[in-house]
Amino acid sequence: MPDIVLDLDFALGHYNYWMFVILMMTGLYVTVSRGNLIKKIVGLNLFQTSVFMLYISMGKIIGGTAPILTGDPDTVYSNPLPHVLILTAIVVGIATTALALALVIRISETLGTVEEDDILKMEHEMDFGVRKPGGGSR
Amino acid sequence: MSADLLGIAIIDILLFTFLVVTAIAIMHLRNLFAVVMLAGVFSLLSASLFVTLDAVDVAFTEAAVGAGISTVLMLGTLALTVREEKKPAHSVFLPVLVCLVAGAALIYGTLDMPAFGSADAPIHLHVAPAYIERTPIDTGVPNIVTAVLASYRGYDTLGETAVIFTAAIAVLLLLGAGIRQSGKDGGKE
Amino acid sequence: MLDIIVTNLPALQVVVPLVAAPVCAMLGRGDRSWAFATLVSFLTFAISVSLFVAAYGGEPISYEMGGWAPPIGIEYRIDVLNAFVLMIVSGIAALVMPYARRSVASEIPAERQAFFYTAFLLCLTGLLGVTITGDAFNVFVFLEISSLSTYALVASGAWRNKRALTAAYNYLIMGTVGATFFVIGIGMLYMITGTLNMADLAVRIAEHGDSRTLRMGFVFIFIGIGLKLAMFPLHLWLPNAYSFAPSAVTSFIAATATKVAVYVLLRFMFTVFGFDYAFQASTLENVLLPVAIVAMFAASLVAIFQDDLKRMLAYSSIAQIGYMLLGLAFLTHTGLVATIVHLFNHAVTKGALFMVAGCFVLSAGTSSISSLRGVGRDMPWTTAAFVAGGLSLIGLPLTVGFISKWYLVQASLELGWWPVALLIMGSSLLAVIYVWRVVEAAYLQPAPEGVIRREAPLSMLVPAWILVGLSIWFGIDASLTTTAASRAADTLIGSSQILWQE
Amino acid sequence: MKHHSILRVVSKLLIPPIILYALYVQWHGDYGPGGGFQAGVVFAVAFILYALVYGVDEMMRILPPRLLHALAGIGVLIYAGTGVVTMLLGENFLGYNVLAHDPKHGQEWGIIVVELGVGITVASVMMSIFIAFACHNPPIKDEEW
Repeated sequence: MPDIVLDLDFALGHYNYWMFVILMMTGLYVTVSRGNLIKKIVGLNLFQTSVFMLYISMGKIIGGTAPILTGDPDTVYSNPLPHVLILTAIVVGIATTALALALVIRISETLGTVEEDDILKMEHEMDFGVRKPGGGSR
Repeated sequence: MSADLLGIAIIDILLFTFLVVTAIAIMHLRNLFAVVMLAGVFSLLSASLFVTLDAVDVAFTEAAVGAGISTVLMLGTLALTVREEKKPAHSVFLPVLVCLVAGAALIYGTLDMPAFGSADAPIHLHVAPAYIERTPIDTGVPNIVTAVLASYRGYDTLGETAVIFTAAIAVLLLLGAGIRQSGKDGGKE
Repeated sequence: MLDIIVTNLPALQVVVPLVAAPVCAMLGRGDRSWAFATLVSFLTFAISVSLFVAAYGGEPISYEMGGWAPPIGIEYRIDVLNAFVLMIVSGIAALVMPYARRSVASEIPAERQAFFYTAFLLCLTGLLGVTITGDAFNVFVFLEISSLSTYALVASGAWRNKRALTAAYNYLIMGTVGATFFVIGIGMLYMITGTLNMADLAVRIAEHGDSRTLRMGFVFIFIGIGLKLAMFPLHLWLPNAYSFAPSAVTSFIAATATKVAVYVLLRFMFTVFGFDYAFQASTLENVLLPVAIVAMFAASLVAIFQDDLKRMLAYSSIAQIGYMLLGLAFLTHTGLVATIVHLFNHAVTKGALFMVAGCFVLSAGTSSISSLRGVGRDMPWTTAAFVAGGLSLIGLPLTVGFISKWYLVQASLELGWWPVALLIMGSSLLAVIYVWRVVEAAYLQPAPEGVIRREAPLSMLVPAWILVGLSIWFGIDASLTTTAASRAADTLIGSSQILWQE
Repeated sequence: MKHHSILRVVSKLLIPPIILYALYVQWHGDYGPGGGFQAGVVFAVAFILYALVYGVDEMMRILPPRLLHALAGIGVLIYAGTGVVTMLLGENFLGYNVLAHDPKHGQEWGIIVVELGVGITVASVMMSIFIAFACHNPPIKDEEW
């Protein structure tokens, strides 16, 4: 049964990449499919956080410890570089979130809604001066 | 080694199950208040995952930012806007297609990735050991992440500080300088 | 002192606007921060010119941030190509800043102007940082500085038209998804090579050979940058963002942001992945070529039916990006020269045209073509600038547009792809139609009753005419741009060491 | 939340340790997890908690927005300024080696200073953003919550 053993090893070595792919796609799905502007941002956060997990998991060494020097020469340290990159990426993420939320506040103030469908209807009205068939905006 | 790997796998899969449940709940719930709270939970769960993956600095940051500041800002936004999502009206065909294609591409890409946790992956052989060896000699700072962050790749961190500063400038440009306004900030100044 | 400045010029190129940004925010009042930001943009341009002169001579300049040798530290690496792009970006900034004062004063409330100029400087910092760096992750960080500030700048058009807010929001969502895709791609490359330095990545990718992870790394980087550069059909954010942003912002980002994205694409394709990489070559030929041609036609067709001048120019930008990608898809030296030359030519032309549109907005209060009837008599200089820029957009001889098309046609004929050459000429005809619509309205139709439109102020006209002048100057004598482009193409090809079809 | 005396007392007890912890994270980042960014966030959270309990106006009395905006810029200037100083001392941008007599100490100094810059920027930016959000007139009244 060498083949099956090999497959199990392969699966054990890759399962968490697959998990993160599933999470990423959930996040991306929320971002592209939802009409609520706030929920889109939440989806974007999920997507980004899952990418962070992918990065961090590639830096892990089984049996390693956090990359803080212990003084013991035999210690195996996990890779510090992905940690540094993701620290930067988290900061970029929160910066994007803050800006996006500020935009949402302004949109809600000026248009009175944070739903994409309503906004599209209003913009259609602005462009053509008539309501789109199939329901009025608020 | 294999037992080690299995142990990690069990914890990981447990955390992962929670993460997926949270993500699906976020997808389905329409009460935005709950969604924001669950997003905070998601961040906390991912922070614990980071701890199991030896990334303590990242875990700390994710907990402080994802579950802390980001939740506060989201709640602040909800207070100014709405708390209920409308039922989505449009078709989900295209988003599903996009996600399936992107997901399939990612899975395809993972097939040739080095196995998780293996010490002989290229990622652990090139630049990373240099950081681990040189940090005590060059800087005398025990936390390698700090040394890389602030010195070896200090320029990235300057960029990161600039990004945060940009966010502040952007928010101030959009919402005003924070002096309480009497009228609406609708832009007819 | 002088030699300190000279040796640190690569760092100063980015650090000067970066340090200037917080100072600009502290200056407070609009006029002071404008003057300061203008000064800084001139200084930045001076630095990039001296860098270009240094890089034009020969070897690429390498600068080690923090004194750490790459791949341990972050490296700045300047060759002819990115020195050229740096000069385009900072040059456009130095022209847009003087232009911005009057235009911004009419579109942004006074107490927010300091923040506006700060965001502008940050955007410049980000674009320069992306262009100059030799580190893959550093590209992402600076890309996000420029993107975040661009979202804010676009949204600040809300004082004129509230739709700027939703435009900025959509741009933000698509841009962030693009940036995240880019990060995924970088992660995959890092995973199989263990490095982030571009030159080092190239060596290690060549050693590593083809793999599924590498392929998907390429695809994700390609799509991520494609979203940022509004590659058809990922362009959906662009028309609204360009048409609702303040005029000064539109002229700046239309002339620079997409150009920098094209540069990043070139850099990754040639320097990092290398050209013998078969998967990449087949992607270019089978995906990029049709995408580029469809963009040229579809976007031009949509442009014909726009009533808003800025919106029409925005769609034309998507078509022009199609030309740049087309040059890339040829996979030849001539094609590459066409792409790089068009990078410059389109920056100059579109910068000028959007500036003209901003003049119309200031004087007539609108950029709707139907309300610009008869404007040729009221604003002769502005309208004449539009005509000159429009001719360049069409690609008439004696303008830079002709030079780009000449190289594109030549590249397609070299390969014997004569249908493509015909398509290039066909899409130019579409440009004739949409430029003509404006000319017709401006000169041949009577002005509406009782509308007073004054000629735009000199501070706006002069920068626009400088760009128009450049587009004619380099159309008559293209030796500088084409030589630079040709050398840049040589470096790209040299760095990827491949057998060319020629 | 004027009447919640329990909240007021508890937050008064909590806020000083949070600030203390932020300072610890700031200065201890060389040895353990943490650093300027985390410290900045924790510091900001302390004041945000204060604002949530006592009101934003009260917070703005202690930390006027103008001060925060200036500090946000000053943090960036501290970071970039360190790089400029190293350039003037003959090293490359951000080459901390020249900041002290031997390179190792120079690195330590450099890291401490730039982390301080990061901490100042992050804390003041987070607080300014919070204030900008909170000072926007809420269309929903407090009682509706």
